[in-house]
Amino acid sequence: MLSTADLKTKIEAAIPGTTLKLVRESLLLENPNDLLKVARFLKESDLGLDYLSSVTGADYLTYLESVYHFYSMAQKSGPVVLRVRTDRQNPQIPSLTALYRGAEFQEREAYDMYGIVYEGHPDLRRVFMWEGFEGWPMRKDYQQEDSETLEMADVAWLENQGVKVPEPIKAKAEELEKQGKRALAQKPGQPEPQ
Amino acid sequence: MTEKTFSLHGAGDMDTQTLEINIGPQHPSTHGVFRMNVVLDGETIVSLKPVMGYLHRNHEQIAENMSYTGSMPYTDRLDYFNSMSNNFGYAMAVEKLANIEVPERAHYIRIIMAELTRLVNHVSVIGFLLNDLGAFFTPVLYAFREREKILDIFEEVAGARMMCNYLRFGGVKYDLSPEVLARIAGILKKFPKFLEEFETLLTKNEILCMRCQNVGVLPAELAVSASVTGPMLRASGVNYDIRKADNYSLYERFKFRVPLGQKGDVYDRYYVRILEMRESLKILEQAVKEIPAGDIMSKKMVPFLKSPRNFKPPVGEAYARVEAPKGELGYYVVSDGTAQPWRYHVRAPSFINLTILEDLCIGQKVADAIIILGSVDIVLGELDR
Amino acid sequence: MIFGTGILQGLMVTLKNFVTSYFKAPDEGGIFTVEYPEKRLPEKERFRNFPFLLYDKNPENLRCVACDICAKECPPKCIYIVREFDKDGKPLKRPAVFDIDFTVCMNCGICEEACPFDAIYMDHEFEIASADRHAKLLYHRDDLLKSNEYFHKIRPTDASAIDARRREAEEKKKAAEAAALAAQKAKEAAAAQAKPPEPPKPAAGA
Amino acid sequence: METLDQIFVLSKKGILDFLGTFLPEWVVTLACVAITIKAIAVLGPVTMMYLTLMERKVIGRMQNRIGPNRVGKWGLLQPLADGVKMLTKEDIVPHGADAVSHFLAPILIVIPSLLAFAVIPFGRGMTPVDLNVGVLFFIAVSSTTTIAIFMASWGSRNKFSVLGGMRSAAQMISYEVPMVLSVVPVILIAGSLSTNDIVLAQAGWGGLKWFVFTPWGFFAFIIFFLCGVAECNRSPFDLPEGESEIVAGFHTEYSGMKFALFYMAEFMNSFTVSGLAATLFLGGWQGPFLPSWLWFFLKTYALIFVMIWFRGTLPRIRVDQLMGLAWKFLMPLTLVNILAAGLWYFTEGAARWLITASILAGSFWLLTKLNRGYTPEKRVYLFAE
Repeated sequence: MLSTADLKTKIEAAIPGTTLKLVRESLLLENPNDLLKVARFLKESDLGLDYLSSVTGADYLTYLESVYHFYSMAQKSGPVVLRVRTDRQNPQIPSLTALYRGAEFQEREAYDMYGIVYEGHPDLRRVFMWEGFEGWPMRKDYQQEDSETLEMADVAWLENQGVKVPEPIKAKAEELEKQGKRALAQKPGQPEPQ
Repeated sequence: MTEKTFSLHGAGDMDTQTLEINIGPQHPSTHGVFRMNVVLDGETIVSLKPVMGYLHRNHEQIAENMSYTGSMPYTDRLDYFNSMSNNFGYAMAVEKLANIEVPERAHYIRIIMAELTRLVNHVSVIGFLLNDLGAFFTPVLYAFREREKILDIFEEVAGARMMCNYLRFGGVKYDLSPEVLARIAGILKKFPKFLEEFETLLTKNEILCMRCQNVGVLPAELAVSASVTGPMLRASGVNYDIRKADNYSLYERFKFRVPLGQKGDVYDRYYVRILEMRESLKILEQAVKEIPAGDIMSKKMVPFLKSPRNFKPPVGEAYARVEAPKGELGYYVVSDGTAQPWRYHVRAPSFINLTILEDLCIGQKVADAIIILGSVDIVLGELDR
Repeated sequence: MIFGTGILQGLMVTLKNFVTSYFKAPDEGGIFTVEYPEKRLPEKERFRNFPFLLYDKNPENLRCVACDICAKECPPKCIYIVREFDKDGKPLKRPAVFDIDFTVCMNCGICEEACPFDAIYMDHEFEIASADRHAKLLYHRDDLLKSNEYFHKIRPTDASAIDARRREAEEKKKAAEAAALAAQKAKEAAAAQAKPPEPPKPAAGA
Repeated sequence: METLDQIFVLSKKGILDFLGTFLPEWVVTLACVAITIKAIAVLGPVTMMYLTLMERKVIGRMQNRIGPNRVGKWGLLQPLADGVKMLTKEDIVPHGADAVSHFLAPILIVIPSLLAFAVIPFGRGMTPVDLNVGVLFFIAVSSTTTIAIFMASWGSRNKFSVLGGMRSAAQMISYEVPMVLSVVPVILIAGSLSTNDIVLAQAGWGGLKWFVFTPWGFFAFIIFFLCGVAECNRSPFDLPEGESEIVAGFHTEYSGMKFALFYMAEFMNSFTVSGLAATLFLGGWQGPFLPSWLWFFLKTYALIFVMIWFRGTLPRIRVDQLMGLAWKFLMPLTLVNILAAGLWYFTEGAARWLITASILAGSFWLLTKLNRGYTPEKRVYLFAE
């Protein structure tokens, strides 16, 4: 198995125009649009990385990342770690599903958790969260609903059930409603949502 | 995905309608709260969409808000049949991250536990598969009878039968006493006899063969491309066992073989598991005989046992994978130098092995879909995370 | 091969188990069931279920010092501790409130591992089912207290090891204290020797 | 001995004689009918209740469990407890169900099962109605359960129910044919359709003249019994209610007593089918030493035990294989069997044994070869070092 630095030069030589950067023991692909080309090279060249073990997203506050772990089943070698960065507002990365069927569900999961849109994915839907769920739960700025503060909708539901809601709680809910805010739980040290 | 077309033989010009049914989330054979959205033409499956997430609890985010040791008991709950293997993978990932050496005895104990877990898993999976086939609980209860003996050992060693929480970074929590080793040796002596009985009950049974052979055939190329791992991959004839490929822990010291199927149908998946159990028994026999004396915890990690929150691995990332009974269980951990991981990801075999469920089921009968799902071997704790 | 032989072999296996279930031992094909409330399996020493608080001799003398380490380490955060204060507002080394929510606890045993004062251990008691999960399964300090003798009963090996360690630590502490005291005294004595004793003051009003 | 043998007949006669002393004759005739009906109406449900207990006990023992043992000594009152539970359960009718057929189905399904009791010879002179077309009556009546099952499945407005109902109809039509054809040789040899005459035809030689001890009788018995198992929807042919696939099939949407009625019909069916199999092939109530009715019940319960034994051992067949088995395997075999019985009738001595046995064995072998899909494939498993 080649060292990561050798691999970098090999890929850059084979696919002109791609630039890779070494990040720890992994290769960072500068331009996400080259991903498919690089992956095809990894799969079809003598490296023989026919097995995409893991696809996952990660949030680094200023950018999102998609990390791929390639192995070779035929040569029993690996891993080659490839990472692709994309911005947070409009995260788009080409999908590897056409090349590696195993990416299908994993990309769906990364989409579900981080909101990374894998272009060319045949069936990019939420996989764990329900349809209509808002937000990307694994992003560091995701704010969970505060289970202890009531909103007006909850108050209305409770009153409909015949429960008497204490005045201060109701007042707080009305206050929230007036400000147009939702009852969210802010963890200490958590970044503001973007 | 490409459009899948399926024509019904001999339907001719008859005006027929398809029937859409939801198998699950409340169904006896979906192994938990799992749903398959199935379109049927008569009894034949035209399309099948797995729907999951009913047991989703965002395990990854829980772990990101937890000390490293704190997520160890949560990994038990991923694949609740094989808590020891789950612990193993997670411990390996963090050991890689923090560069911790594990003493030899601890390695042996881990291997013994991981292989016992494999026995537990495979034997009960075969039982469940037979339940899906319609046998009225007999194979399951025979399997559970044997599983019980192994779980008793887990209880004696780790304190819990299923949620063991036994491994620690740099070693294991408790030592194995000679009595426990003797009991494991006793189990090893009886287990082949049980397997023999189990096989007489099942392997040559004509109904089982009729139902399982040439059903849900998974070609080797598709299996590799779809990242299928574990017994399911090997049933398709691909020689890939992470114990051999990565030689993690001390697996290179043990002599065992990797059984390979040829067709990749449900029957092969069933029988490869039986053969794997026999190989596991070989590993266990060697491990119990050769286990050395010595420490069970790395010296470096002993102080962190008492104060898990002070354990702060250096900045970096690690991906460690083990051959869990269901397939490749990978943990991807990124540390930012604090007591909590910045990113923690589980590559769950049950989840990824399901990618090709639809491909396996199309054109088969409803009853086949159930056994194909059973032969994939999913656990919803791990699938939904 | 004749069609049906595999089925017949399978049928023979179940028939054999049917017959042996009447007279064989559980390990050799007999009945494996343990009729639970009447019969019980022997409890394993390391078996862990829910935590309890340990006290020495009398319940006032509990080991917990309300350091909050277990509450911080607890993965599902099921422990809630409030330190006790005396009348002057000075913190005491014991908890006023020590609640464990058994509906949340996941029996991992990390509190036991993390406790530096040997105060919290995992219990063997598992029959705590109740119809009211809010009131009955939120265990308060006094429900959680159990004696050291009880601990010795359920986990003899661990308990004696811990007791021995504590005794040793106490002896060491005592020895250290004694040594410190002796050193202090020696120091004082040395100081006293270096300085000639002052002449006794004249008695007041003499 | 004679009194013990005829105890039921004599007691009935005693009651009627007693009534005859002060009542007009037509009332006594009515009473005679009423007593018979009462006996069946009591025997049916009580049999069903204790069959559930027997099934649970036997399967429990096969699985190395104890089975129900909490209600009464050895769980003897368990059926009563179950009955009380069933009666007190909420009766759920799905929204949008066809109320009439949903309500009527469980009632209709019990009727044919009770009617079938009428022609079973329980002992010497104990046939409730000695019809001269008894066997025909039995087959005609027992096949009508399909209508009730289909009503239940259609009326429930549940897709799983519909699948179950469709399977039931298909299964009943397929299995009725070999079942009838397997009875033909018996009728041929006995020369009568009356169940009583068939029993009498097997008298003598200390039981060696039972039809099962002839080549054609042996094959007919096996086929009849298998088809009978299929007709009562019992494992391994329990597709209409195939629990692991279609939840509970046609009775998915039934609860409480309605559900219990389906259960009752199933168990009464298995009793009558076993009873008829015993009558046709095992010499009915004939046997030495013990009273005739005891012999009948012994034989019947032995056959029921076999049914339970099947359930405790075998996985379920798939729907297309089920049909294939009936049409491609059992059906030709029964036809050959009729031929064999004819040859048996016209030949004498050792020759007839030789001829019929070789014809049947040959055709069995040929059919096994022709239906290659039902014989297990030989698999080779490779091992990677």
